[in-house]
This record gives sequence, structure tokens and C-alpha cells, in this order.
Amino acid sequence: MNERLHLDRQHGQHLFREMLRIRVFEAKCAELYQAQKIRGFLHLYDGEEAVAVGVMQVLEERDAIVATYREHGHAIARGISMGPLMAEMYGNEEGCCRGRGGSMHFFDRTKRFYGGNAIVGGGLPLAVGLALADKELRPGAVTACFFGEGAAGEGEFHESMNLAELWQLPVLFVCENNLYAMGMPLELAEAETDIFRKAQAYRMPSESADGMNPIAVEAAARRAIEKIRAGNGPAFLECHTYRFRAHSMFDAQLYRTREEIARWKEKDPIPRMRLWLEETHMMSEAEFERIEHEVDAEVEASVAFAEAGRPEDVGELERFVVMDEVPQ
Amino acid sequence: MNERLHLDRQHGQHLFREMLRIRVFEAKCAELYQAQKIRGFLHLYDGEEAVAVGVMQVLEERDAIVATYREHGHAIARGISMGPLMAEMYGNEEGCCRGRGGSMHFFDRTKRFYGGNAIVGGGLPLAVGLALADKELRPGAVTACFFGEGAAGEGEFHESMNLAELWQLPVLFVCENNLYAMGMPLELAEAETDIFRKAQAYRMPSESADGMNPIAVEAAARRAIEKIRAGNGPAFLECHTYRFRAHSMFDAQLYRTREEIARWKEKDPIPRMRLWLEETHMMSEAEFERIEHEVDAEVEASVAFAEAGRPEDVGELERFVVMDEVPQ
Amino acid sequence: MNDAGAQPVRMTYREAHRQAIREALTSDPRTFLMGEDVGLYGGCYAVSKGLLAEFGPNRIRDTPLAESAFVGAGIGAAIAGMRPIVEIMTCNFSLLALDQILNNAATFAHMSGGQFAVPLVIRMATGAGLQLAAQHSHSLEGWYAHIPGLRVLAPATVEDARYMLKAALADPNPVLIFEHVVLYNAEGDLDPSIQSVDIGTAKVRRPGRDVSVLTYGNGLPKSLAAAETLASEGIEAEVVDLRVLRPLDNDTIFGSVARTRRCVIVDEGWKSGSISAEIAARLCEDLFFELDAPIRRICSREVPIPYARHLEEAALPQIPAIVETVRSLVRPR
Amino acid sequence: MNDAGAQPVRMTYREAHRQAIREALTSDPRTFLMGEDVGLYGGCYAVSKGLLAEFGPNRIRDTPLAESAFVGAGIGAAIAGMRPIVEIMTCNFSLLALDQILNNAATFAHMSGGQFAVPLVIRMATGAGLQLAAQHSHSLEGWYAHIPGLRVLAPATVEDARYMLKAALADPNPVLIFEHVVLYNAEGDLDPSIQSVDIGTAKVRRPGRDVSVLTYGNGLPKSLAAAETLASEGIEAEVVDLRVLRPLDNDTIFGSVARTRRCVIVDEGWKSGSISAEIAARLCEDLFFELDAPIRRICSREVPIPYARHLEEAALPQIPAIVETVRSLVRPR
Ligand SMILES: Cc1ncc(C[n+]2csc(CCOP(=O)(O)OP(=O)(O)O)c2C)c(N)n1
Ligand SMILES: Cc1ncc(C[n+]2csc(CCOP(=O)(O)OP(=O)(O)O)c2C)c(N)n1
Ligand SMILES: [Mg+2]
Ligand SMILES: [Mg+2]
Repeated sequence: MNERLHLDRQHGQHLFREMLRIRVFEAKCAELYQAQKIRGFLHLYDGEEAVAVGVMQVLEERDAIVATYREHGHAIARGISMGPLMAEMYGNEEGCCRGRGGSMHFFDRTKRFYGGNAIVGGGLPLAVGLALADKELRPGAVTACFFGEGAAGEGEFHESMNLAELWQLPVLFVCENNLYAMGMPLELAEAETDIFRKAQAYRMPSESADGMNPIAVEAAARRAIEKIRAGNGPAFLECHTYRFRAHSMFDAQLYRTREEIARWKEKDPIPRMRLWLEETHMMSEAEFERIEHEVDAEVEASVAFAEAGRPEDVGELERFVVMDEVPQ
Repeated sequence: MNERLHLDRQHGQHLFREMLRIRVFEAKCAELYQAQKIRGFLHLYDGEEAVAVGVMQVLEERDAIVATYREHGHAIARGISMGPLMAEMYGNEEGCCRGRGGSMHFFDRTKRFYGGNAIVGGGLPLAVGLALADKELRPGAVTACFFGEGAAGEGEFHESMNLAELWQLPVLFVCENNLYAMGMPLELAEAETDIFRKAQAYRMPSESADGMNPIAVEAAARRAIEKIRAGNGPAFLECHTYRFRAHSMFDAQLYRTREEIARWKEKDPIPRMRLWLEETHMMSEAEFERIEHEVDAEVEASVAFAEAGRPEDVGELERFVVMDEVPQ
Repeated sequence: MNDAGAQPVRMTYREAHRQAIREALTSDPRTFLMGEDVGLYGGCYAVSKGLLAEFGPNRIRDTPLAESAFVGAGIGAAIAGMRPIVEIMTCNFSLLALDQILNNAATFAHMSGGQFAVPLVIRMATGAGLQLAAQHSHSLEGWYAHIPGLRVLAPATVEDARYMLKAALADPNPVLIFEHVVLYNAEGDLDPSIQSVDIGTAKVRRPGRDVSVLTYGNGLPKSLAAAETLASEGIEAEVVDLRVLRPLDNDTIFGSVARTRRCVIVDEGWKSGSISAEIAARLCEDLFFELDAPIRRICSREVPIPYARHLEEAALPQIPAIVETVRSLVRPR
Repeated sequence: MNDAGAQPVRMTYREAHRQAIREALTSDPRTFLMGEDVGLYGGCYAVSKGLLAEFGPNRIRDTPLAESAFVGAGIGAAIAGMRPIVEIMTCNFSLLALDQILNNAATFAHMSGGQFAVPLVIRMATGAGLQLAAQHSHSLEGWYAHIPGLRVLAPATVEDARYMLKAALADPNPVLIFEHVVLYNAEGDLDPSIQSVDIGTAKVRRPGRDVSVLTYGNGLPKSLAAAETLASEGIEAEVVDLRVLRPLDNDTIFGSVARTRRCVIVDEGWKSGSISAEIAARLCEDLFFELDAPIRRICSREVPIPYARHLEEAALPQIPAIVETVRSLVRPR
């Protein structure tokens, strides 16, 4: 946690709290998955929280977000309340997509949160299009597009990067390089393993950052987004990170060692940030406890919210397949 | 014509003759298109002959070729006889694909000529697969994959480049950069207009060459192919060239100026090579006339062959949709 | 504007599409046209010729060869408030964008619980008949009609070419328009009193009592020609232009077949799993007891379309086959 | 090996697929398996678990996320003499490779005038039922069956899981195998005296006189369960497992329906333009006068498959619907 910048007490605690909110929420998800309250695929962000939290600090209300199936962290950091997220995974009407999406497909129109996209690479063209519209309709707005390093293999990555740079669109591409695409290690998947260098093939400005440090991510995202907002075209940010848990809930993790996981856990941004905030006297023990307590309560409340919900009426199954009007 | 290398009289004349064969054959095609003997799409290679001819000098019988819909030059330079090519465009049974393919789809198993592929970018994955098999079954064989600079925009380009380098496959990617994809100028299509630099994003060795000079192309291809054949993985060769005619027979050429075309015509490899061969006393006037005469005769013979052919029996329409056995 | 006495206006199917695009761009600043060679080149089938000069490069936006990304970008732009018209040169290349069309455009509204709509129009050329061979001659409109969330249009007349786009842009959902390559040069008269068409119904283009010939796209002129021949033999074929392949207009289809009690479907798609199969299945489910004869389908032969003219012709539905099939149904030996 | 007295061997559908791959790799050095996570990870549905250790990384080849290129590479490798098995994790992602499948694999032989064949097998998981929502629950096998040049297989039994691959690899043409995700854990007995299956015919899995229930994939166990219930009411349903969706086995299908004179088709694909439509159409064309009742199709509802369990269940064909539909056909009120 070296890049201090102008980090004040309040912001320091905020970053910590945001990461903790994601961590605790997802620990609960894992538990509820075991209890079969949550079903389908569940991809946790455990270990990678600093990335979404860091980037999200720089985004404004007018900005747009495109994420993947591993998007709980982004949704929470964007400020979508946990209740509808949890209810979504319960498959309830109160869910953020009325139970149609589940864990992989969170959407929130009011937050300009455009998924929850479960086709690897499929979100990038979407982000290009959002930015194309924003350039016309909401000048100054930026689209942040998150994806894993695995997506860099897909043709849609290539096509989208070129379009964004060619048309000078306001997109921040954030590559969450956690070293694996499911079980595929980056060095077996890419001839060029420095993902940020790929951006250079499109003449797009790019940088890589320590994705285990929210302050470093925030600083890099701020540099990039200021430039983008000023109308200088897109930018690319590679964040080096790691997921602590399995890819999804069906993964024997044959492709990596316990030792490797342990090594990365030493970089866990949450305890490290806590330690650093305490050492620098930016967070007292009491403040920590209050935060922890509040976060626990928030997560519990989301479970209560979900538990109190009810399934969408089956008669509504075909609703929204085609829309009667464009929601405003 | 400066890169003389070890060019002897015979080889010099050979290069000239090969380019001329393509030029005269295609001039005849254009004529026959006007006469409605040839139909469908017809994409001529007029101006680009040095590329196919240069590369083909380095290829051996065991090597494989993948080309595009603009593949007359490659087929001729590969040594497929003109008769079956012309007959193919007549839609006759004697055609190299029994009339099923037409101008865009020349194939020849005995020459390892794998099309004639009319989906832009679609030939690249194929080339990767041919090389993957060859690495196993025909060690030392190389696949030369030709495509236009427009294909570099496609996702299949990106995916194929990565696979080839990652798996160290024996592929020579030859980008025929004629500055336009139909009417789309390169600088409006790509954020990075130096195509050979794109290869570097995959850590693939790459070079660019003067595609209006068969000697330069041959020299560059030889360097690349020697390396590939020795088992050092793929290479990339960008050839700067220009098509003198319209993209296909339906093109008003609104996107470029007469002046630009005229400027490039000054670089026409065929008269330039003739001049150079004569100046250096590598081809006498009499030799030139003999070559010209032989080429004319060859093209005329191909027309006669096509004219003497007959349409495939309609009863054969469904033949080859599914094969009874793998041809050996 | 509905000047009753006005003269009909003659124009080509191509020109009608161009005027439709021009009208859309003029009337809604959120609309733009995007695709390969729509600008400088003037459109691969010359539909958008002249529009770049009129509307500039932001609204007639040439794209690189990157079907997946520019279709996806159209989806994103539609979601964010624009009304894009994306042109894929031909349906043959749309396969490269199918992930975006099926997994994004067609699912976004439902998957998000109705928070978003995708008011996007995708135009593409379709069909065989120009000797363009196996990779450039697909007829995929019927195949696309399988996908929930999409509307699929197949204009066969100059009127539909002129006015379907307006209705498609007014639809809050993704609409695919398949323009048949063989029809671009076809001419037709526009009635100036008509300024719009619906995109929900099939239309009887020629009434008849003896048999219903259901068709669309380039099947329409063929079927109408066949009906002329049949009329000279005293057989009155009713020719129904499906127009909308998804959702199918059951009412008009069933209405016609219930009247004639016989049905021939003319469809340039490959037969197995074609839209003609769906229509036959529906008739067999819901109109079973009204049918006097087996349903007949005249489709493309199940081959990659070959280049040679005689082979291509043999692969496609042709007028004599329609005439003969109808004859055998109406007057079985 | 056909030891008549040998005991049946019980295994899962997953294990049967694994053994099939192992056998293929062992018996032909030209065969290799290629796809995302087939190696280190052990296969996204654990089908290829253990095979990397056994055969090494050249024959169990992990690929990057690049569906179009590795499918295209499979095509190229097949053309050049290998016998690749390409795994696309699920059919949902196959859309990214559709250009290669339709424009290359399916056309190469014909377009080249028979100079080349594409002896390629593409395996993919298919189907809904695991609450994986709109982008991970497609059933596209019936849709793929539209494409000339392909063979499309839908193993529904452990026996077919075990032996279809061998036959597919012996086919000189591209073969698509759709493995249903819900069946991977299903168990079945293998008769040791059977060491191969054909990939040309449909099979009657349960004979019956009153109605033909035509189905495939995960529709098979559902239809068999429905038939049990119906039997207890005295209705004898004949359950036909289509097995091969392209080319359809008309003989078996027509034979069964000609006997029972009634037909219900159970198909997890979206209804419009489904393979069930094709079957219904064929019956209505060729067996029209033998049918005693309208054909009925039980398909998926035409929605992107939703996550919530109750909504997903409502979207898919279920046993009670089969029972009720058969009952209404056989004993109309
Ligand atoms: C096009 C596509 N292919 C395959 C999959 C299956 N899949 C889901 S996640 C995943 C790995 C993606 O890795 P990465 O992009 O690095 O993101 P991470 O999961 O590591 O965050 C794969 C292969 C998919 N969803 N989409
Ligand atoms: C995927 C795809 N998109 C569009 C087309 C239509 N098309 C045919 S050739 C061409 C231009 C290709 O340009 P380039 O790759 O530079 O090759 P060139 O024709 O200049 O040799 C286009 C757009 C196609 N055949 N395939
Ligand atoms: Mg990853
Ligand atoms: Mg070009």
C-alpha cells in the first residue's frame, strides 16, 4: 500500500469497507450455494476486490459499466444494493433482474450497470457501442469494461480494441489478469503474456497496475479516465490479480498448487489494507469493528430481503422476451 | 529491382514469365466476364502478381497454400494448369472443382492448394490447422496463407496469429496490403496501419516487403520460410502492393483517385521487370517475344479447353455434399 | 400528404431501401447507418450510394471488417439510446456476428428483467441466384426466425422495401431485415397514398380459391408467375407473401389455407429445418382437419449452392416446380 | 471380445464419453482432442479428466479462448490427414465458431468438387436444466441439423455416449455430437456384447401401439417416464429415440407413426423452426393419409432460458405435459 497519493482517512476506510462488503457478501453466497439456496454457476471475486473497488472510485453517475459473470464485486462497488442482488440469486421477483439472470447476469439500469455478461469477450463490443452512443448523447461519460485475461484470446477482443481506438471512443478497458481462464494458465494461452502490451498493437495507451492494491488501481484508473473524459480516446488497464477460490463451484483446481494460492493470499488486499490503515493510524480498532459490524449487518439484511421475497409468477415467463416500449 | 541476390538469367525470366502468365490470363478473364462466359464475382490480381510469384518460388511440393477469393495468381504460380481454372469459371465439369466453385473457389488437392476461400479471414484458422497436421504428418512442410490487409480487422486473424505462435506452427502469413478492403482505405479501418507490427503483438517475427517487386518478395519469403522450415515457428510477411483494377466487377471505385492508380501503375512489376531484365541483358527482345507468345498461347489454350468442356450433369448436384470416403 | 389523385411512383427495390434509410436518418437524429463499405464505396449492393455525401461519416459510418464487434457495438448503442441501422453486407457473414445477435441482442431485455430494450435494426442481403457459390449464397432468414426476441422481416416488394425500415426502427426490439440480392433491380410502383406498412402481418398478394401458395422474398415473384400459368389452366392459386418470418402471422396463413384447404410453401432456404417446416408443422397441428391434401414444400436442395449456373438453378425453387406441384395437388391423377 | 455370458457394465454417460475418447486416442494415432480446458482442468464437465496424464499435451490439447480459430484449426487438420475431436465447451459458445462450421466444414467437400473431405468430430455440451440462464442454456442441435454437409448426433443413452464417437470418427464428413448436460451423471448398463452403434438410425426405445413419441437427448428419459405413467392408464406409447438429427431416419420415424397413427414430438429446442417442426412437416407431407390425429409438439417455450428454477422448469418440456398431450390425442374428450 505504498502509492498513498492524497489518500485521507475517510477515503482509506471507504476503500477498505468496499472491499470487505464484497468479501463478506460473497462468503455468504458460497454458504448459500452449499445450502442450495443459490444455484447455477457462481463465480466469486474473492481476492480480486481491489480491482473493481479501485476503478469504481473514479467513475461518476453518468458513466457506464460492463462486467462479466464474475461481477458481484463490480455491482456492489457500483452501489447496487445487496438485497436485490441476493434476491436475484434466489431467483426471486425482487431480484435485480426478477430472477431471470442469477449470479452471472446482474443488471441495473439506474446505475448504468450493463451486466453480468457470460460469454467471454462478449461484453467488449457492447462497451464499444455504449461509448459510441455516449459520445453523441452524454459527452464526457466513460464506459468501464471489465474482463478477464482469458478474453484477450477471443476475436471480439481484437475487433473491439481496434474499433474503440479507431473511433476514439470513451472506453476504459480493464483486464483483470488473474493468471487463469478457468484452468488455463496464461502462459499456455497467449504467445504474448503481457496483456497490456496487446493494447499497443492498436496504438491504445495502456498501463498495468497492482490489482491487489486498491490505491494503485484507483491511481492508474484516474490517470486513464481523466485522459478519456477529456476526449482523447480509450485506454487500457491491466490489473495483476488472483482469485483465491475455485473458478466456479465446480472446479477441482487441478491446474494450480496450494503453494501458489498461499503465496498470493499473502497479498490479500483486505488484511493488508487493514494493517496498513491501522499502522498509519487511519483506522482505529474500534472503527474497524464498527465497519465489520455494519458490513455483516448489511449482508445479513440482504439475506433477509431475499428470504422474504417470492418467486416471479410463472405466468410472467414470456414477459420481456419482446418489449412493448423502450424503457426510459 | 535492386535486390539482385543470386538471380540468374533463367530465374529472372521465370519470374517475369510467371507474372505475365497471371496478367494475361486475367485480362482474358475480364474479357470473358464482359462476354458473360464467366459469371458471379470475379476478383482480379492485376498489379499484385509479384506477391504470389515471389512467395511461390520458395515453396516446395510438400508445402500447402491457403488463399482468398482473389486467388487466380496463386493458383497459376503454384503450377495448376490454366485449363481447369478457366473451365472452372465456365462452370464446367472439367473445372478444377467441377464447376461448383467458380472464380472464388479454386482447389487442387495434388498441389496442396486449399482454396479459394471467400470469407475474409476464414482461411487463417484453416492454415493453422493444416500446419498443425503437417507438424505431425509432414515435418518440414510449410503452409503459406495469403490474405488482404482487410482481414487483419477480423477476430479470426487475432485468434489464428496467437495459436500459430503459441504452438510454434509452420505457417507463413502473407498479408497482401493493397491499401483497400473493397472501398475501405486502410487508414480508416485500422488504428495501427503498419500491419506487420500487429504480428509483434503475438511475438511473431515479421517483416514488410515491396510487393511490387518479385525479387524482394522472394528474398523476404526465403528468409522467413527457412526459419519456419527449421522448426522455429511461424512468421509474418506484409507485402505492400496495389490492385490496378476494381475490387470485383461491380465497383465504381468512388473511394480512390485516378491519380493514385496512375502513381501505382508506375510501379507495375511486369513492365518494370521487363525493362530491368533487358537493361541487364538478362532477357533479349527475342526472348521476350517468345515468352509473350508462349503465354498468349497458353491462355488461348485454356480458353479452348474451357470452350470444349461441358457442364456437369445436373444429376450430380448432390454429389460430394457428403463424402463416401476420405480422398487419399 | 395523402393526395388521393397522385400518380404511382416507379422505383427499384434498391432505391426504395435507399429512400427508407434516407428518411430514417432525416427524421431521427439518433439513427445512423453502420457497416462495411456503406460509405465511401456506396454499399456492396449500392443501396447507400450517395448517403455519405448527404449525411457525413458519423451517420454513414464505414466499419473495418469486424462483424462481431460492429454488430455488438450496434447493440450497445441501441441500449444506450441510439437507433442504429447496422448493415451486414450479406447474411453469409452474419455468422461471424451470431454470438452478438443471439446471446446479446436477443436476450438482453429478458435477461435483465425488462430493464433494457435493444431497438436495433440489422439489414443484410440474402439469397442465391447470382452464381456466387457456396460461401456467398445462403438464405438464412428462415433459420434466424428460430430465435426468440428477434423480429425477422423479408421484404419482397418495393413497398415493403420502402416502408418496413420505418416500422422496424419504431420497434423496441431487435429487427433483422433480409433483402434479397436478386430483387435489388426489380421495379415496382409505390402508391403515394401509402406511407407506411405494418411489420406484423402476412399479405395475400393474389387471391385464389384452389390452393394457398405461401412464400416470401424472391419466392414471391416466382410464385406469382407460377400462379399466372396456373390461372391459364383454370387453377386459381392464392399467393400469400409471409413478409414477417418471426413472429409468423398465423391468422393470415391459417385463414388462407382454411379457405383453400391445400397448401404449397415456396422457400429458398434449405428444406430440413426451414421456415417452411415450421409453417407445415403449425398447419398440421392446428388445421389438420381442414386440410384436403398433404402439404407440399418447394425449397432449396440441401447442398452448398454451387457456382455453375445450371447447377445453381437446379438447386433453387423454380417456377415450373411450383406449377407442377400445385397442379398435382389440385388435380391429382 | 463378444463374450456372450459377460455381465453388463454400469457407468455414467460422462464416463462413457471419456472411454469413447480414450478408445479413439488409443486406436488411431491421427486422433487428438482439442478444446478449452480439456487438459489441465479435466474438461468443463469433467469428461476428459485424467486423459492429459495418459496421452500428453499434444493429444489432449488445451486451447486459448478462441472458438473460431480452434474449430477452424480442427477443420484444417482434418483436411490434412488428422482425425481431430474438437470440444466446444457448450453449444452456446459454438456460435462464435459458426462461420467455420457452416462456411468451411460443411462446404469444403462440395465446393472443391470432392477433392477434400473433412473427417472432423466436434463435441459440445447442450441443453438447459442446470439454472445457467440465458447465455448458457441453449439447445441448438436441432438448429444445426439445418446445415447440409453435417451429421448431427444427440446421444441420449450410455451406449450411444460410449460408441457414437467411434462411428463419427469413421465418417469422412464433419460430425457434431451434442452431449446433454443433464445426462452426464445418468447411469446405464452397457451390454459387453455390443461394441459399436450405427449413426444412421433412430431407435425404438419402448414399443407401443397407441402413439409414437419421438424425442432425443434429455427428452428421452422424460418421454420414457411419461410412457410408464401412461401405461398404468392403459395407453401404450412407443418411444422413439431419434439419435441422429441430420440426416433424419425417415424409415424408422415413418414406420412407427404409420403403425400408431398418432405422433407427439418432444424437443427441448425452441419450438419455431425446431427439428420437431421438420419432423412434423415430413409426416404431414408423406404420411398425411395415415395420420388419425393432429401432430403435437412439446418444445421449449420461446424465451431465453431464465435462471430461476421454477421459471426454467416452466420453460422446458416436462413429463406431465407429455402425459397430458398423449392422453388428449389418444383419448380425446
Ligand atoms: C466464449 C466463451 N467460451 C467459453 C466460456 C466458458 N468460460 C467461462 S469463464 C471462462 C474462463 C474465462 O477466463 P478469464 O477471461 O480469465 O476470466 P476469469 O474467469 O479468470 O475472471 C470460460 C472458459 C464462456 N463463458 N464463453
Ligand atoms: C467476413 C466477410 N466480410 C465481408 C466480406 C465481403 N468482402 C469480400 S472481399 C472484401 C474486402 C477484403 O479486403 P482485403 O482483405 O484487403 O482483400 P483484397 O480484396 O483487398 O485483396 C470484403 C469486405 C467477406 N467476403 N467476408
Ligand atoms: Mg482469468
Ligand atoms: Mg486489400
